[in-house]
Amino acid sequence: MAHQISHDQAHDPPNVTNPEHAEHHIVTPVQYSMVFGTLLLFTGITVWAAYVDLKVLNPIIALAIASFKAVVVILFFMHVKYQSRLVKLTVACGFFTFLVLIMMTLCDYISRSWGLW
Amino acid sequence: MPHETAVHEHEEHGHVFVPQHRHHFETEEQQREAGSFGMWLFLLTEIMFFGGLFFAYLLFRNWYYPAFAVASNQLSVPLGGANTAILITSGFFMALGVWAAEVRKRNILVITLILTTLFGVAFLGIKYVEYHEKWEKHHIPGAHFDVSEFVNPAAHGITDEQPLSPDMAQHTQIFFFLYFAMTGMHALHMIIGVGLLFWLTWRAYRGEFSSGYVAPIENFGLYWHFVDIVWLFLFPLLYLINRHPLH
Amino acid sequence: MHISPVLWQFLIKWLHASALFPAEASTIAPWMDALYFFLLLLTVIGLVLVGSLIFGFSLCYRRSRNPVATQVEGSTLMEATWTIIPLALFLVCFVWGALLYFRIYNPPANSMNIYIVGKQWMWKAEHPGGQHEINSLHVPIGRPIQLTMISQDVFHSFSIPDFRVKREVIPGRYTTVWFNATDVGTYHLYCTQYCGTQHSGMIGEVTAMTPADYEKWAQQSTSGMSLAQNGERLFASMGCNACHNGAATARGPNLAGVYGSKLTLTNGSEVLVNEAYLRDAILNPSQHVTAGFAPIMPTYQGQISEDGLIDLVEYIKTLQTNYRVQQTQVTSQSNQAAPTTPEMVKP
Amino acid sequence: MSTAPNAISNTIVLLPDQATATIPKKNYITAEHGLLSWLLTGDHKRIAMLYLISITFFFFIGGAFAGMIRLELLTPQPDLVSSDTYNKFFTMHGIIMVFLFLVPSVPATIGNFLMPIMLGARDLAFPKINLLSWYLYLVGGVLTLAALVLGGVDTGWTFTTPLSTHYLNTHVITAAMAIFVAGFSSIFTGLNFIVTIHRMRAPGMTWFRMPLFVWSHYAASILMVLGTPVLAITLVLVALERAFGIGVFDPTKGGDPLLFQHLFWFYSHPAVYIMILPGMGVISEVISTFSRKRVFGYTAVAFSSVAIALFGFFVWAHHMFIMGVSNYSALVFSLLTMLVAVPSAIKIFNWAFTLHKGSITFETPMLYAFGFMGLFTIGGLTGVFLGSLGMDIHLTETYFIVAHFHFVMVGGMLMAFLAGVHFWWPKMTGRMYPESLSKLAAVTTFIGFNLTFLPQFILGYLGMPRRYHAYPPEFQVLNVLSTAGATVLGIGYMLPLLYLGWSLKYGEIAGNNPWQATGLEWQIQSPPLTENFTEIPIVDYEAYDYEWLEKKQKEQVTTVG
Repeated sequence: MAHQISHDQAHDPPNVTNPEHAEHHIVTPVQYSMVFGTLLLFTGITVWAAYVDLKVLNPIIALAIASFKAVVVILFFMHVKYQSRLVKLTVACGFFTFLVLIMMTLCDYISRSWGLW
Repeated sequence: MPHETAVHEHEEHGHVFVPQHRHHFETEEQQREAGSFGMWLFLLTEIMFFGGLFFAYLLFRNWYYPAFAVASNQLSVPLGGANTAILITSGFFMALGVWAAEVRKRNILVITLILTTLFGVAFLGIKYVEYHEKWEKHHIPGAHFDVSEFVNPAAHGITDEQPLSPDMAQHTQIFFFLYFAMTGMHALHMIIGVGLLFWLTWRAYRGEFSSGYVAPIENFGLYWHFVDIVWLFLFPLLYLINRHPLH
Repeated sequence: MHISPVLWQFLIKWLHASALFPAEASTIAPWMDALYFFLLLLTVIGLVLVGSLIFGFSLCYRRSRNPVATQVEGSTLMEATWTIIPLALFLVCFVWGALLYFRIYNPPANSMNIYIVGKQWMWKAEHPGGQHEINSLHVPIGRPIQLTMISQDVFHSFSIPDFRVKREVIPGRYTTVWFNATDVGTYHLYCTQYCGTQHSGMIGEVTAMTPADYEKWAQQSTSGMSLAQNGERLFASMGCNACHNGAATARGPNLAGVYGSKLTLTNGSEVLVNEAYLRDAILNPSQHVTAGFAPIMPTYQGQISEDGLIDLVEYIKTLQTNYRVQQTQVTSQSNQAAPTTPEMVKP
Repeated sequence: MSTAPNAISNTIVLLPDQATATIPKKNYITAEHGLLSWLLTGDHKRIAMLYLISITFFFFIGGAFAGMIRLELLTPQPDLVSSDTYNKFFTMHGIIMVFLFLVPSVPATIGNFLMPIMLGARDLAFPKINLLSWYLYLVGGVLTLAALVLGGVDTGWTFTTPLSTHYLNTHVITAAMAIFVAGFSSIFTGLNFIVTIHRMRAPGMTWFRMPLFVWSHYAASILMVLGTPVLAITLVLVALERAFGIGVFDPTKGGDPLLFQHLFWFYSHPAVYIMILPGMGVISEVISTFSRKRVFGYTAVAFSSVAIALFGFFVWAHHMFIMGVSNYSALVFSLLTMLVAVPSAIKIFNWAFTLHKGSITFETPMLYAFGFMGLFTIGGLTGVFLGSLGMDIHLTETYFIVAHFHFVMVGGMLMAFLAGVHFWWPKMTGRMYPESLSKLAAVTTFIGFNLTFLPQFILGYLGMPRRYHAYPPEFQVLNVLSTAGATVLGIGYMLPLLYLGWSLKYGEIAGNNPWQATGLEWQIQSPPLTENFTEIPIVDYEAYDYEWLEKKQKEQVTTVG
């Protein structure tokens, strides 16, 4: 039952061979500047879009732009693009739980108006 | 003995043994990855922390849309927009700071950290101006909350706003409560962040982060960017509910 | 019930006599008890199973009998067994429970409506005929009774264990529950949601009477004014009739026959007018503006008690013609209820 | 090393020769001296001991309130204390037991002590944050005591709005702050565990070689990290609403009291899994050790922990079935509730079948574990009553609920906690507890517990509402039984406090591995060194591999011989 592990395999203190590890990556200032420009641009767009009457699309567009900006910040400023699967999964997990909170609670509020059954 | 010896062979992995290395980590790499993962987990709790507020916002915005739209129009888009730009800029300098630490440039690191702090303080300053205006207009929820401006906008010199019925006007208080709760919670995170920035700047000035030990800068960067992200959502949700004419 | 009725009655009566089981005094109670005994059986079987596994294995494989353990990895087949069988049983419980839930929380159409107002720390019951009771409730047996309940302050919960019904009484919204009492007698009535200092004093008695007795009781204890009559007076004194008078030029919609109809609101949505809608429309009028009308109605939040609201709702429910509304309008002051900001309600 | 016993005995306890044995001179207790060396320590074992002392303190305070509640309920009349006082009693009992005892009980004490050792690490990933978490716990505890001393709180531990926000004049904000702070203590513990499990495992310690104790803590930690902040923000809103009279939860101001319920239970339902999952981890270790057999269906037990953590987030509205949630969502939440019951059933059966073909001995931890299995089965199955929509109408808010969650929390968690404390006591202190006295305590606890809480099921079905200061006289007999049981239970809990204290000085020297268990923690000296391992082990065997242990011991004997 006891597995024999060779020394090389066994001695992997930083867990280099496991999927939780990612090589360290340095993002350059040029990349940061591009991200910075994008963020400013989309801030302008979101303000502009708010002044145009798009009916139901207004909040959707505002949220879509905000989410896009958030994703850009997460991927580049926060280096998630270059991180291990573990960190990516962690971020996804946070937003998933947040969605669970919102969706499951909304399912109560929305269906209340459907009547008493 | 059944256990073989795990030898510390740091050179083998090409890592420098920095003085900040803690005894219970095998390698500096392990310590750094643990730190950044821990920071991410902390940010998860922050997501859920703001999540409760965002849900309350979502619910009441749907229930009392007219009140939310009118109350939101009381906020200043130029100030809010400027603050968004300021915060993004602050985040940009923070990101540059992380880069400066990675490439071990002490002076650039110190300058970017100072700029980060400056823009953060500027954000808080503008926030203060906005809060002060709300105070003067009696838009702080509580005993002194005043809805007259929403019931009778014309009397307050507001011509482009439809009057709200008294019961709906009362619900602007919920908007302002959520506004203060969400931006206040955000500002609190900013204040904590600025405090930490002072400390980090001091340490950076002493050259602590110019020899490959970047974890504190990197992790603080994560925190600072997270605070940015919260604002990226707060701005459209609070300031830009309905800026086009209602009719 | 497929269990022998005689046996069932014996079991229930015996348990009840030894104060181990509540009386079955409503039509829903036997259904609830059936599910209860099923779940109880499930628990006993589960417990006996786990218990005998532990005891059996402990005896057979104790160290003095079985000094060397045989290592076993596990077995997918067995894992599947004790995943699927409990799951199936739990799903049975789910379906059974759901059916019962909808039975208890969906009143039959022909039920008699009694209003319940909960406040710290008493229950007020208001019968349609104008009988008011505090901490007691008189009901006739043999006909479905619907309780429309609301709280004036905090969460309460209205529970009659012998009828196996309970529902939270919450502030700001009507909740309903119904029962059909089967046996004459008096039964406990509890507030089961913690509501402050005198929580355990918020109790009362439900008296189930024969329909004839109930009639007699109703006649003796009426205040002389039915809820609708009270409502009519309130309607005039609050000045509602100034706008809601049914005239062609009226500023408010015509209320005659509005109960039970479908209204189209200014925002285009269609709503069914029921008690909850009427109450909401009085308190938050601007969210319930009927299509074709201006949002000019002031809010009455903080100005009418829940009892007053019940009177108004009952009145509007019974309103079939505007004749009397227009009669009273001539004699009452119509500017009595000016829009004001409701003050904070804090004790 | 003493020689192997010739005759098969009824015990697996293998102690060193008491005449010559000593506690290792160098260990985490003797490493440094003085109070400051404890208060400023970064050593997870010392922090665990600090936690153990403080949660024991709060347990007995919470227990004292339970005692006073039961004493008041001895008679139907409200005669011992006033209603307000009674309400403060059960509120304090709830707040202390939930937030200051049950949530941190196993993870912060036993978990803190063992997590790094079981993974083959020198310490948790963030020792300073670990210490910070203990201080936060203390601040939370002190604030709770402050609320108590200043005049008490009478909201119930559930803080139901608008009662807590607009209708009470007690120290609600202080209590809310206490829970807020204690919540962050729990977040930091969870965070530390997750990072440690991901990042600090010894070479060769793959996910499926981890003991089930670690798996269950991993699942509980996820719940702590993701659930607790929602409670924190909810309490902030309650405090703000109370302080400024704003109406987010107040219907007269356009708020919604059910919003509070949703947010509160979004944490507080997963919280019950935070409480029970670590206990389940203890049971896995104990059952395996005393039946000398690997846990039946290791993978199933491991994944059922994760499944509980996952499903735990989807069922919170089952606390609100009668509160006016929509019927449709009640249906959804009831269905999901039935699903979350399955992983618990899986665990119970796997433990039961671990005994099959084992070589079972009956030391105290095992007795507690058997108690856990029986009581948790009842607690779990009565949970199905409450998850079943129609049945819930009659049973919720009665003593049935009280009995149900005490079966899970006290019958389950507290039994598991005591099993764990006894099981790892020799490792933590280097000394054995007195066996026969502790067996007596285990049996006393079991009997007392059943006497206390079984009558409450009957009371519940009779309709006796919970949190009642006075009750109709026909319920007295069952209440008297319950109070009598509580007395026995109280003795059952006092006993371990006494003899464990005694054993610190007079207990037999335990040696490294008195239970002959396989876990990494048993392969090092007891009490362990500050750095746990002189050299980081390389793990080349699976958890619960008794054959590996046997081989190892034979090698040692031959080496010594």
